Amino acid sequence: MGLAATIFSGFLLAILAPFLHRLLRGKTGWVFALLPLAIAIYLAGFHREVRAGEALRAAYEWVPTLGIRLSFYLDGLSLLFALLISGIGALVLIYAGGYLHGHAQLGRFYSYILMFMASMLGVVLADNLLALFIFWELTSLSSYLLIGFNHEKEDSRSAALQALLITGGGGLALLAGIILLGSVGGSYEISALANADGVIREHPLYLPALLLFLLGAFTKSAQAPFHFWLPGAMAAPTPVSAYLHSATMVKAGVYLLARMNPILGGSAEWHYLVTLAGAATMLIGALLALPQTDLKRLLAYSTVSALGILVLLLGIGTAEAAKAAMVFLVVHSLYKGSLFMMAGAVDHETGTRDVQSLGGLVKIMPVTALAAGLAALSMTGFPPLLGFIGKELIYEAKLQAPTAAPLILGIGVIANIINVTVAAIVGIRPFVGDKRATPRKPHEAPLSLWLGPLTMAAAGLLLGLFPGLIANSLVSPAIQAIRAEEIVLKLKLWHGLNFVLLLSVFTVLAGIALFFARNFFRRLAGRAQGLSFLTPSVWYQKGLDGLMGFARAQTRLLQNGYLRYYLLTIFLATMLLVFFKLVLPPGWQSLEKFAVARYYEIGLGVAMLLAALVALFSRSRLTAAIALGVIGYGVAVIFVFYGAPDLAITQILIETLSVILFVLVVYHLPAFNRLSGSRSRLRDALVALLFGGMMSALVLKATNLQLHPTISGYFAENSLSLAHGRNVVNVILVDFRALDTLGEITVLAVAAVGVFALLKLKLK
Amino acid sequence: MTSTILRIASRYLTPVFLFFSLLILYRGHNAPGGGFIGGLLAAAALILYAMACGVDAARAKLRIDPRILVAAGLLTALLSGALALFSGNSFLTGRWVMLHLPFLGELPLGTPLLFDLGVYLVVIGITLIMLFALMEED
Amino acid sequence: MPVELTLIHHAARVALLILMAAMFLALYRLVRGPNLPDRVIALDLIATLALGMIVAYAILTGQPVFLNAAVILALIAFLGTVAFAKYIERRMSE
Amino acid sequence: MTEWISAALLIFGALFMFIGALGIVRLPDFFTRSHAAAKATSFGALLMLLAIALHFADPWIIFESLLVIAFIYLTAPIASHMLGRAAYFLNLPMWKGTHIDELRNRYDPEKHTLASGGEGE
Repeated sequence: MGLAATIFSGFLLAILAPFLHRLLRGKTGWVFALLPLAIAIYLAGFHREVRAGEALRAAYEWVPTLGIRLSFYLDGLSLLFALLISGIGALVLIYAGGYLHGHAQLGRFYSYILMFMASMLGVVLADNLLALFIFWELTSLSSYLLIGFNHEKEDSRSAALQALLITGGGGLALLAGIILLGSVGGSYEISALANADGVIREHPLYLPALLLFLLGAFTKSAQAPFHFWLPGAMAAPTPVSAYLHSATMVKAGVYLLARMNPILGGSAEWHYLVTLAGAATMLIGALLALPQTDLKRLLAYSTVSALGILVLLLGIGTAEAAKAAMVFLVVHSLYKGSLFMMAGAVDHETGTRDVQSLGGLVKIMPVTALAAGLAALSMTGFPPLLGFIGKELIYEAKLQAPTAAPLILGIGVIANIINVTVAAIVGIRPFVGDKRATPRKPHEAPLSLWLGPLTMAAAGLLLGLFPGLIANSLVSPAIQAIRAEEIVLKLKLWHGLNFVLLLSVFTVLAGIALFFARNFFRRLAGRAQGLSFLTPSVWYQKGLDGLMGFARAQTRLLQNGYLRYYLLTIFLATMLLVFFKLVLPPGWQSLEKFAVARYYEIGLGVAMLLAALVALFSRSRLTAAIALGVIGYGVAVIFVFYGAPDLAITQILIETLSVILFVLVVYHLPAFNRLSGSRSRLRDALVALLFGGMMSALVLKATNLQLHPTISGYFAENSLSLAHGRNVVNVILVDFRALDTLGEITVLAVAAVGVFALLKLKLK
Repeated sequence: MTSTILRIASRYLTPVFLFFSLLILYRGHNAPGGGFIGGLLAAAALILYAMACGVDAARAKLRIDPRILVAAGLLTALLSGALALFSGNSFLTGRWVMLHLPFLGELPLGTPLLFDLGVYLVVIGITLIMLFALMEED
Repeated sequence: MPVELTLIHHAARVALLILMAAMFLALYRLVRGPNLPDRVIALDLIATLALGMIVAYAILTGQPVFLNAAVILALIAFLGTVAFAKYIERRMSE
Repeated sequence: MTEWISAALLIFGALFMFIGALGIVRLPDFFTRSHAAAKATSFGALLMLLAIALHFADPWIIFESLLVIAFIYLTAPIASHMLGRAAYFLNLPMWKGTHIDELRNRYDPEKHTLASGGEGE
């Protein structure tokens, strides 16, 4: 029960957030942060059971027929992620309180962030794949809302749309993959699928399902070539970048890969595809990060590179790699989250994020400088920070990678060197050296702005010194979830003098050297702008414009504003479909049912035909209205001739009201003049005749074709007994088929609102 | 310049129409009639009044804005369905109660009748929305 | 249709025949009617003819239930004519 | 015996309606036609409704047919009055034989008012 409560409490607070914000005013951030903190403590309480291997379960039926159940499952992996999400969530809420202080829509911001946190928790705790998918889409949605938060700015809107289209598209692929997997594996429950892995991997549908899953994961975790939406997402306020686009949301793809490892992993395709994507992203992310000058974009590209490392490690698939992945996951979330928050604090205080115009802030913002320094050192992998252990493990994992180890190691080292440089540029450069002029006179950031970065950086240091703290309570159960086998994990700071240590030292030195040569690379990148047509974001833009162009053309064609073309299209389409159905097998029974037509029916029929001709050829619209009135009364009498008083009364009333309506409408219409040429009138006549013919054929066929037993018998007998009414027509309308009538009157109401709006539209 | 005869006539005819429409609404369950027809008749009555004494007079006489009528109608229909829920069976099942009036004898009242009343209000509302909107183009 | 056709049923059938003929006369006015009021008269007449048909048919089939339709028709048919009259009058006052 | 009467009423009713229809075809101008259409057909309807009242002889049916008759005799005059007014404003051509026109100088086309005292408040 508790698991579901953690998720839905987040949603509940998200709904209440705007109102509570009005009450709590300044301290909202602090108060709201209590929820994620409580969740973290509550979940942490289960680490003993999780370590012992039995996972916590809860399941609620939702759509039993489709196999969709809201089932939750807490094991090592989900515990690790859930703690990250809720822990950093609490810090981000406090940070957001300070960063967006006094912002008009801060209440709305809180509800979006809380909605995101709840859906992210949903993703990591869900056991049913479809439930996971629903939360997955909710994260994309809330990320869209958050990126586009200051929606007045055009680039925020386009960045939000870009993020939504790509992650949303990936989500669709994921859904298809889930359904495929569900049909192959027989159930949507991850735990159930886990022990059916043998059969899944041999199944012919395995490859498509795998590809779809990978597509979903790669778009969400910004792997190449889908990486370009992440730097774009920096248009979001910094708390969002710190929370979604570094620590949690972009890790959803990594989580999915880790969670599906026991089910989809282990095959050659998985190994090559994931490793390739990971390595490529790692390299591209790093290379693109180097020339950047904006603090947040630097961090964004380095996040892309870090995600690449994580995916690469999951691709390698050895126990060593899984261990490195889990440790690096924690390391990266901590230092990247705090660096983002630091960047936000610096931007908040100095008014600029351009690295070249920042310097010497250490004297003015000592605490922020301390946090930034610690985080940067952890990023470079400097002992005694946790980052050092992370880097060591990564290098060991790459060393023992089964395939192409030297190549992977080589790319890894380059990426890490650039990582070190970026850390220096972001974490160290703004605080050292001579002071530069900045738009706003900086002073120390308020408590709420430096608390987050400092806590996370300190955690990086603390865990670095005592890795045992998280070793077997968090990391090893997570690895068990991924590898589905028992692992004893020893995490210690010092791995002894070996090749890996040499490699780390070399990386740091090369990184510092590259730091001093960074301007050269910036000029180099400047000249490379010519190649920009290759980048995927250009392709994305071209694709979007092409889509919009096609949409405009198609709309101009079909919605060209002329009512008669709309009618024409509708009639032609209906005719096509119905003619097709009429011709089909059930064929035509005899038409004897219509032999006995009584003389007064024929007389009435002929009279109505004459009236129709009058309506057709009359010069004035009012004559046509009168002729239609005559036809209407004729139909009413025909209803009487066929013994349907209810219908006759309705027809009489409707006819009179429509005549009145006609008169009123004609009063407002301009004088009647022939608008259409004879050719188009001929075309309209032809279409009308065809349509009329079709309808008659349809009615004839329908009356003497018995597809299903008639239900009118049932209504007739039970009308009095069940529904206390002798008038079967009305009884059907308001009792047996009341739901249909409810639908009808709703439709009528909506139509009336539409008509009212149109009539009140004063054409200015 | 409306004709006096029409104005006087409508002052007497409209109440007759309205009474008749309510009669049709009530007896609809056993004889030809029902919410839809009753609604149309009531709407016709008010349109007659509008034609005779002007749209504003008709709106004043109706006192409720037709759009609120539509909303009220939908709510009544939903409520009549929901009543069945309270007594445990599914949405929109008919619940009947027999009312023993002192001299009128039994008067069967049921949720379908309430539903019919909902339809009645919706139909009046939508017809008047459209026709009043057309009529008041001055 | 009742099995034994007594006098009243024959009368009803004859009445229906006469009303049919009257209908065609009214249609003539509808087509010829030099101006609008003439055609409105034709519509009003056809409405009353329809009422007659309903009554005759009710007698022919012995089903008094059709009278309800006749009641409504009697009540409502004149609204169309009044609407046309109002329209002409508003058109004039412009 | 009553069957004879109701049959006769029915036939005469239909005939009167027929005469009404004949009237609007043969009469020369609008105003004469409107009087034919209104009066003849209403009387025809009255006869037919009496026929049905007699035929079914059931109190509710009688009440209902009387009700219909009442409605017809209530609404028909209003309709033809309104239509006649409108037609007069259109000053439709009158039959050459008409020589009484009480409204001749009371209608003022510019101000579209009728000075026949019939305006009310």
